[in-house]
Amino acid sequence: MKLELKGITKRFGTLVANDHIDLVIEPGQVHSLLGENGAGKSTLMNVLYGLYEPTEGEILVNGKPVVFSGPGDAMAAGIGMVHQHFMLVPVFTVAENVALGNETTRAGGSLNLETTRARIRQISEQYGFDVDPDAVVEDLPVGVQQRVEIIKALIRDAEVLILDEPTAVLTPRETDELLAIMRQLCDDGKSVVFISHKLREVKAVSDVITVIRRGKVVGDAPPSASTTELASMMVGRSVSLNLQKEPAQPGAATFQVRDLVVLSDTGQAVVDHISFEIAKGEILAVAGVQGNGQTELTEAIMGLQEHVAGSITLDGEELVGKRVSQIIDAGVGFVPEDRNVDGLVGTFTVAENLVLNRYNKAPFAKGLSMRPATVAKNAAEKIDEFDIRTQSAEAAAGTLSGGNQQKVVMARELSRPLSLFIASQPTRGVDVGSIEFLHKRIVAERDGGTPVMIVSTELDEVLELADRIAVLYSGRVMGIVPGNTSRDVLGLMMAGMSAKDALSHQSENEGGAQ
Amino acid sequence: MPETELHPETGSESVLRRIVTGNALVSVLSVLMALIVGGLLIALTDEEVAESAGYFFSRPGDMLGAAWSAASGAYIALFQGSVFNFEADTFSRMIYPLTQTLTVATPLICAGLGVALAFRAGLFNIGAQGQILIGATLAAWVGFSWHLPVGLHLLIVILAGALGGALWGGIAGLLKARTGAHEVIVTIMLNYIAIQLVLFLLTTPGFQRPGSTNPISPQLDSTAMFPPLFGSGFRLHWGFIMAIAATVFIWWLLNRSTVGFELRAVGANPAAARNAGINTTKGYVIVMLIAGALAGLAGVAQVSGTEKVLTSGVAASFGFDAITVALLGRSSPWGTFAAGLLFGAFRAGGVTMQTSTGTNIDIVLVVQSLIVLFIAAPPLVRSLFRIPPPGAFKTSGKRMSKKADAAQGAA
Amino acid sequence: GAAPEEDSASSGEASANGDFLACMVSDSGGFDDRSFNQSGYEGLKAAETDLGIEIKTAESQSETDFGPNLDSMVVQNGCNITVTVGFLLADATKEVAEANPDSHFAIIDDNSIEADNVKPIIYDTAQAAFLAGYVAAGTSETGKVATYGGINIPTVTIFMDGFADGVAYYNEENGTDVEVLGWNKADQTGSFIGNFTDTGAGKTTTENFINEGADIIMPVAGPVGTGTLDAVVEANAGGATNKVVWVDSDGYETAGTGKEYILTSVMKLMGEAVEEVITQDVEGNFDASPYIGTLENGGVTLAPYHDQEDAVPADVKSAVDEIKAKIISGEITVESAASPK
Amino acid sequence: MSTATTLASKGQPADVKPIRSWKTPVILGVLAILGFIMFGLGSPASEVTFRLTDANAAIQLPDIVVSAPVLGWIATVVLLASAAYAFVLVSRYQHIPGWLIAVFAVFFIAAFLTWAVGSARSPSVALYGLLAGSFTLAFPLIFGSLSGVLCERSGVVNIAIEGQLLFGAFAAAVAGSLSGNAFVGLFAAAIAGVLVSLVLAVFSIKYIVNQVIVGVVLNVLVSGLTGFLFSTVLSADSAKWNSPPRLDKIAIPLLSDIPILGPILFDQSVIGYLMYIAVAAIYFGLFHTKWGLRTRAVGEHPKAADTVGINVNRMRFWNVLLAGAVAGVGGAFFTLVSVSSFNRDMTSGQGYIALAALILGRWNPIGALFAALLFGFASNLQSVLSLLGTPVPNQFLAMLPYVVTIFAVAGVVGKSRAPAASGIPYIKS
Ligand SMILES: Nc1ncnc2c1ncn2[C@@H]1O[C@H](COP(=O)(O)OP(=O)(O)OP(=O)(O)O)[C@@H](O)[C@H]1O
Ligand SMILES: Nc1ncnc2c1ncn2[C@@H]1O[C@H](COP(=O)(O)OP(=O)(O)OP(=O)(O)O)[C@@H](O)[C@H]1O
Ligand SMILES: [Mg+2]
Ligand SMILES: [Mg+2]
Repeated sequence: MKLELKGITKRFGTLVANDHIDLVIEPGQVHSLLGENGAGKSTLMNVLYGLYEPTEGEILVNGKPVVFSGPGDAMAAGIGMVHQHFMLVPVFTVAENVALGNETTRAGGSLNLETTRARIRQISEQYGFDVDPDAVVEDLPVGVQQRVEIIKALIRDAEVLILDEPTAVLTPRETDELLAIMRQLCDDGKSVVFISHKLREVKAVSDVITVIRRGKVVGDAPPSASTTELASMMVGRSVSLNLQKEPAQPGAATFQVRDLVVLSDTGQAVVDHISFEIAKGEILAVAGVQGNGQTELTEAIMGLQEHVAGSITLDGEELVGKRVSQIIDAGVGFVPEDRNVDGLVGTFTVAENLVLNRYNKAPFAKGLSMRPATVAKNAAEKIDEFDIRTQSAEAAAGTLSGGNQQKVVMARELSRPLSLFIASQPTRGVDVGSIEFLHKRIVAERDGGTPVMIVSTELDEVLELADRIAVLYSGRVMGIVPGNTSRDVLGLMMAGMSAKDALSHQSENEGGAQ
Repeated sequence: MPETELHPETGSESVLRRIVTGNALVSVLSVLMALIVGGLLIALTDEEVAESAGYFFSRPGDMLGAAWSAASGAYIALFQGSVFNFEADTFSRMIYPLTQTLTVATPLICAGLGVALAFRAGLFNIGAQGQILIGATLAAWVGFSWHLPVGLHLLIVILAGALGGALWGGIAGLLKARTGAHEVIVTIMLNYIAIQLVLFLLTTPGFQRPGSTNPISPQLDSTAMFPPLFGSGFRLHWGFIMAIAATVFIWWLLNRSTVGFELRAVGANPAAARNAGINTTKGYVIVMLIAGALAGLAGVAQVSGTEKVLTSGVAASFGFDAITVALLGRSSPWGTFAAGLLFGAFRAGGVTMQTSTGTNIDIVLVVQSLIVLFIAAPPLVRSLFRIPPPGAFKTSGKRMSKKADAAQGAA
Repeated sequence: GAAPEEDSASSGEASANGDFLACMVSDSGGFDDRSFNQSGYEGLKAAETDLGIEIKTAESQSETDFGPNLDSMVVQNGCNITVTVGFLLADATKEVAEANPDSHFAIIDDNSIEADNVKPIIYDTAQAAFLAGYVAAGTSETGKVATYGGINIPTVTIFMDGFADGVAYYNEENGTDVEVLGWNKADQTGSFIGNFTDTGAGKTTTENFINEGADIIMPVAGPVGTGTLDAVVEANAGGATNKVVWVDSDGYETAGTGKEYILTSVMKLMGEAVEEVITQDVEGNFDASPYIGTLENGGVTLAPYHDQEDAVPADVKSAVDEIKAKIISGEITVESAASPK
Repeated sequence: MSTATTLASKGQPADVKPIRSWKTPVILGVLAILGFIMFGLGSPASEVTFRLTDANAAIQLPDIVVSAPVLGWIATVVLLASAAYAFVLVSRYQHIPGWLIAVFAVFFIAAFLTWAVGSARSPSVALYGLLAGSFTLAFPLIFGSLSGVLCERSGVVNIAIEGQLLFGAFAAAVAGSLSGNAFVGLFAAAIAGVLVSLVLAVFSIKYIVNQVIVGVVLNVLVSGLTGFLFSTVLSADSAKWNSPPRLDKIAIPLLSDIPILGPILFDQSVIGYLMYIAVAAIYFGLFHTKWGLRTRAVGEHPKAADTVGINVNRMRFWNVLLAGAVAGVGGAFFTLVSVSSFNRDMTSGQGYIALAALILGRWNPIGALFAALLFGFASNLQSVLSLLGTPVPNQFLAMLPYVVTIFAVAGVVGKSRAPAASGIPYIKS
């Protein structure tokens, strides 16, 4: 199926998210879209999928103009989409999710999930997915959830599959598997639209790359183009993709985690006898695929987990059993992984969010009374210092773009003397320019003598920031390795191999290749 | 943002547009629409209208005239009973209706604040009714069975009322925090339990008048009562000042205090609040304690101000009206205050409407709820009257900054 | 229809008393409560037609409306006499009466106000209920009779006390052991619905009584009593012979469905009293001495048996007449904690 | 976390504090001690008779006669033992099995009944009547909470159940009276419920007004409107407007002769049978049909439903209307089955209880059914106990249903999970 977009324009109020975009998706090809945050990629795909109505322009399927009044029409036309944020009903089973909107019924009108299950098994087999149709989606790891999304599209006979940043949550190995699946789909004559910020993957899998900047197509690039070329095409200026940082000067190991166990509400050990320490002036990066205990580990340190055993000491003081507020007062700065849910109160103003965990301390409060003037002054300073783009300090934080929301949280946590700094996914959804700035701030915090713990699922970020890397798998530490460990070794460890095995496995492979 | 260059409009134009597209007009039209619908109901069920409808085709004017006079008469009476009685002989009788409105508004405001506060902390407090009752009970008991000096007595009565309400609200908060019990269920159930408890107490001699077995408590000591605000000719009492004070306090609490910051954070995003070191479970208990205490103050206003005795009906339906009052006031303290005044006016005016025109009192409930519906749905009113939406002349950029302005204004 | 002549309609009922304004304020039950508010209201209506006076009424939605309603009546509308229904209005009536010494008031079911311009209208209902209890005990086939109330208040329990005493008297006289379900006079505890609105609860409560063997039930719960009639109609459809003792008015005249099962009614003739008090006032004979409805003055009485005439044994009928005479003569005293003092 | 290991599989260091919740043992303990005081120490020295069948039932069962002290002490021992066992289990980090709770509940209820009836002046009770009354009282609640289930499962909070019931009752009375046909009344009730729903749907879905506000206001509106019409129209000529014909009971042959349950379950009016159909149909519909799958999806994750081509707001709209019809029929129960005329505010807040039953029943039709039955049982128990003449003041007995509900939510149910998008309007960009 050949898909053409002609002169697609999409406006949100005065904002032009897509500006006369032309795009042709040929059958049997992987067509990648590149562009910085807010370039308009997702918007374009939502138009294509019938979720948004284009302000101008038309869509042609096999040369014939079509009008999509909703995703139903797009699906009927053979377009499937896997969204950046999964569109799965968490409490439904896989089969129910797949059947939804595409149900088969028996004579009496009752739902026939059996057909759906059979189809799921069949597709799983065909593409090597390992998906149990009766598993409840919220219990599944993200990687599997993503496959469910792909099954959802395939079961509807999608000829064009749109994948919006599908690799953000996958292990390197899962990513490889996904890329293989994409190729397999193309071999079956389907086409794939692939959106990713990870240039290496884009280069590896694409047939065509289209770069979008500020809503406009800036041009196509061959998969053979270099990463630097692609990056500067995206941003419109040359970017340094590497952070310049001095080697670490580690001091005393003031932060120590000993034999930490965290139980989930159902009694499972989600953090399983973890021990490590971080020295002053050192960055420890915790790598691993999402859902391997990182969240619980950071939350346990912050006193946010209920069932914790073992010991966490900071400057010799035990943190386990302390309240969150005491831990914050002890000088722990924390950037949670999901800023919208955990880091910000969306309806509060930027100024309020900038004092969210210090609202009751001097100089922002006096007794029970808050001091709006100092809160405002603090906001003005931080907005300036961190270059937070907002209408005003009194704008609701929820109206800021993702990157700017992240800067609010970072600004809040980095603007007081810290004895430990923990940041989960510090630059998730942040554009290249801001990443540079935030990374510099993190390194500056380290150089100021604070132990820093970075939790990230992005290997690029881990490799860029880390002095040492701890890899988490299934709640356990697979090993703590130096900051310059190779991507492949880390990938193996993230898939559950111990550091030793991974290293030897790796050298074997290299030996074999030579 | 360079707004000025996007809007090179002259001052008068912008004022006009603001009025045409603004919320004030929509609110006025909402009230108008509700009044029209209510007026139709009044006219339809009026005896004279029905009589003249019988010969509508021979003399249609009669029926239309009758319908008009039934509806307009009722509404004029409503106004006379709630704001200003221009037919009265003396000035004090002229403004008497307004003082009645304020009197009725007092418990509505206090209880409304309780519901609003809970709302801001993410809790749906349907229990104001029970909290008022328990607050009133405790306040009344202290008021008639303790005998204390002037000043101190009233103070203790107020505290007792607040305590009673806080206790009742606190149970719901505690159960929510400790066991996760849904506060909607618990507060509904506590309402029923409260009324049974009061009914029981009123059958015990300790709560009855000497020599009587009627379920009415003795009058509160005069030392336990709110003094009248404008002399004994008016029912308005210092409880209204208490309601104003409560509004100011809640405004301060929500917008200027650290506790309010915590409660709002818990309500808006409990997860982020927890991450910021705020104890959300403690938050639930605290907010329900304060919310209950506010409803308890409504009970105090009833027993120490307006009714002066405890009966099982002392809370009227204030606890349920308080929900609407709070929601109509968008859960902001002054919004609740204003909505309380509006509802007070309806209740006060309804009395006059009924007695002087014979209009059935239930129509007030109908008009009142229609107004709320219309006010709550500006797009409906806009589309009915073909008013352009507020953003029609503006860009979204401007809209965002307006929102920001509003936020600033509210803060 | 044809249009009436322009001016004849309004001048028709003008009469000598056209400038006398009689008013009434209900308690929170409203005037259509098929109970005491309604009885009082009917008296007022009767006064309107019989005396040609003007009337005005105010329904209270809740107890907080009492004061404003009264104030509006007396001060704004200048009522000559205002009748308030129910003891709950006592405080409000007293306050307004003191502030307006030239206006007249009457209050039903309360005797606590001592003022020259307030006439209490109260009833020794227990006397009539005593007779009803006797009839019920004498008519019951199962040896169990029952009563329940709306809310536990004296104006309700006085019926139940009288009823229980009547049954006890029957047992004493005839050496029987008829039981009263739903009310224990000594403890003053028993069955109550908890409100005067939940007719459904009245029905299930009645079914429970029937299940426990009672065949004559006296609901003292205003409109909730219709639930009892409905339960009895249903039970009797299966061949049973349950009966109801109605209260306040003659249920046979007012109740509708199931009236054939009304054994008798404990009547509390409020309408008559209201009309009488208004008449006295119109005639300039208002006095503040309490009106106490008794068997003697006919203020309370037992309604005819109507369709149940044959169900009541003749000796019971004659005994009732004797007892009535004895109560009037004072030979038998019927006592209740709620009796007028 | 499919790969996470469970605690049991590995040795824990001494300082690990695994999860154990003392809530259940504590509650059982408190109840057991209460039982010890009431049923044991406070046992009445009487024989208690439970009558199982009506005198003219087709099949007669003998009465059950138990000695209050004997049963009281047996139950006390069982209760204390179960509570102790629960403590032991929890202290050993073991799960409290369902049967233990069930045994506890059965003994507690049996002992409570025996104690309560035994303490009464006449220690004999018609068990069949107690159950039948519970059932009757639960009827409107069941319809009400089914309405709530339909709305909330599709993402709309329905506070207006009370208004739907009341308007249904009103419409059934008026339409039934005017037409002289009870089925016309029943139909009108459904329409009336739909009308209330229509306002709820239009305002909350189309105009995005806070759903709770609309619900609360609708209740006031319906109360005012029906009260107004009751005073001005219905009371004026109740023979014409307010004397609806009844829906007669239809006994199913044989089934209705089953002792105890037969007359309760199989001698019902049309509305009674409609209730069975409604519970079954809504349960089946929600969990086994295309419509149900979509309804639940729309209530859990509307955006996901939207992306597979389901029109979220249309789905919600029709569900809310359907819910109105269900509640309207429940309202008709008041005036066509229960009693024979409409009365001002005759639903007496049952819509709110239905709301509680819905939550207690965890947004499941069957759960709601049992929650409503529990409530009906508690209500009727208090009615029966007060007529038998227990020493407990009537007002405290009247609290019973509400206290039981609070215990149920706080103790047993705890954190129940509402449909995730319930109460959140869906705004399409
Ligand atoms: N619903 C909306 N309303 C208003 N503006 C929107 C909306 N959705 C997106 N935008 C704006 O449109 C622009 C394009 O957003 P889009 O989500 O398409 O970016 P993107 O290229 O997918 O970015 P990312 O790489 O971060 O996913 C952004 O500036 C965003 O602010
Ligand atoms: N419905 C909306 N109305 C107005 N503005 C919107 C709307 N939805 C999104 N936006 C705007 O779109 C911008 C970007 O939103 P978006 O969530 O796509 O950010 P992002 O940078 O892509 O973040 P992330 O990649 O982390 O999701 C923000 O400025 C936000 O205010
Ligand atoms: Mg984005
Ligand atoms: Mg995107």
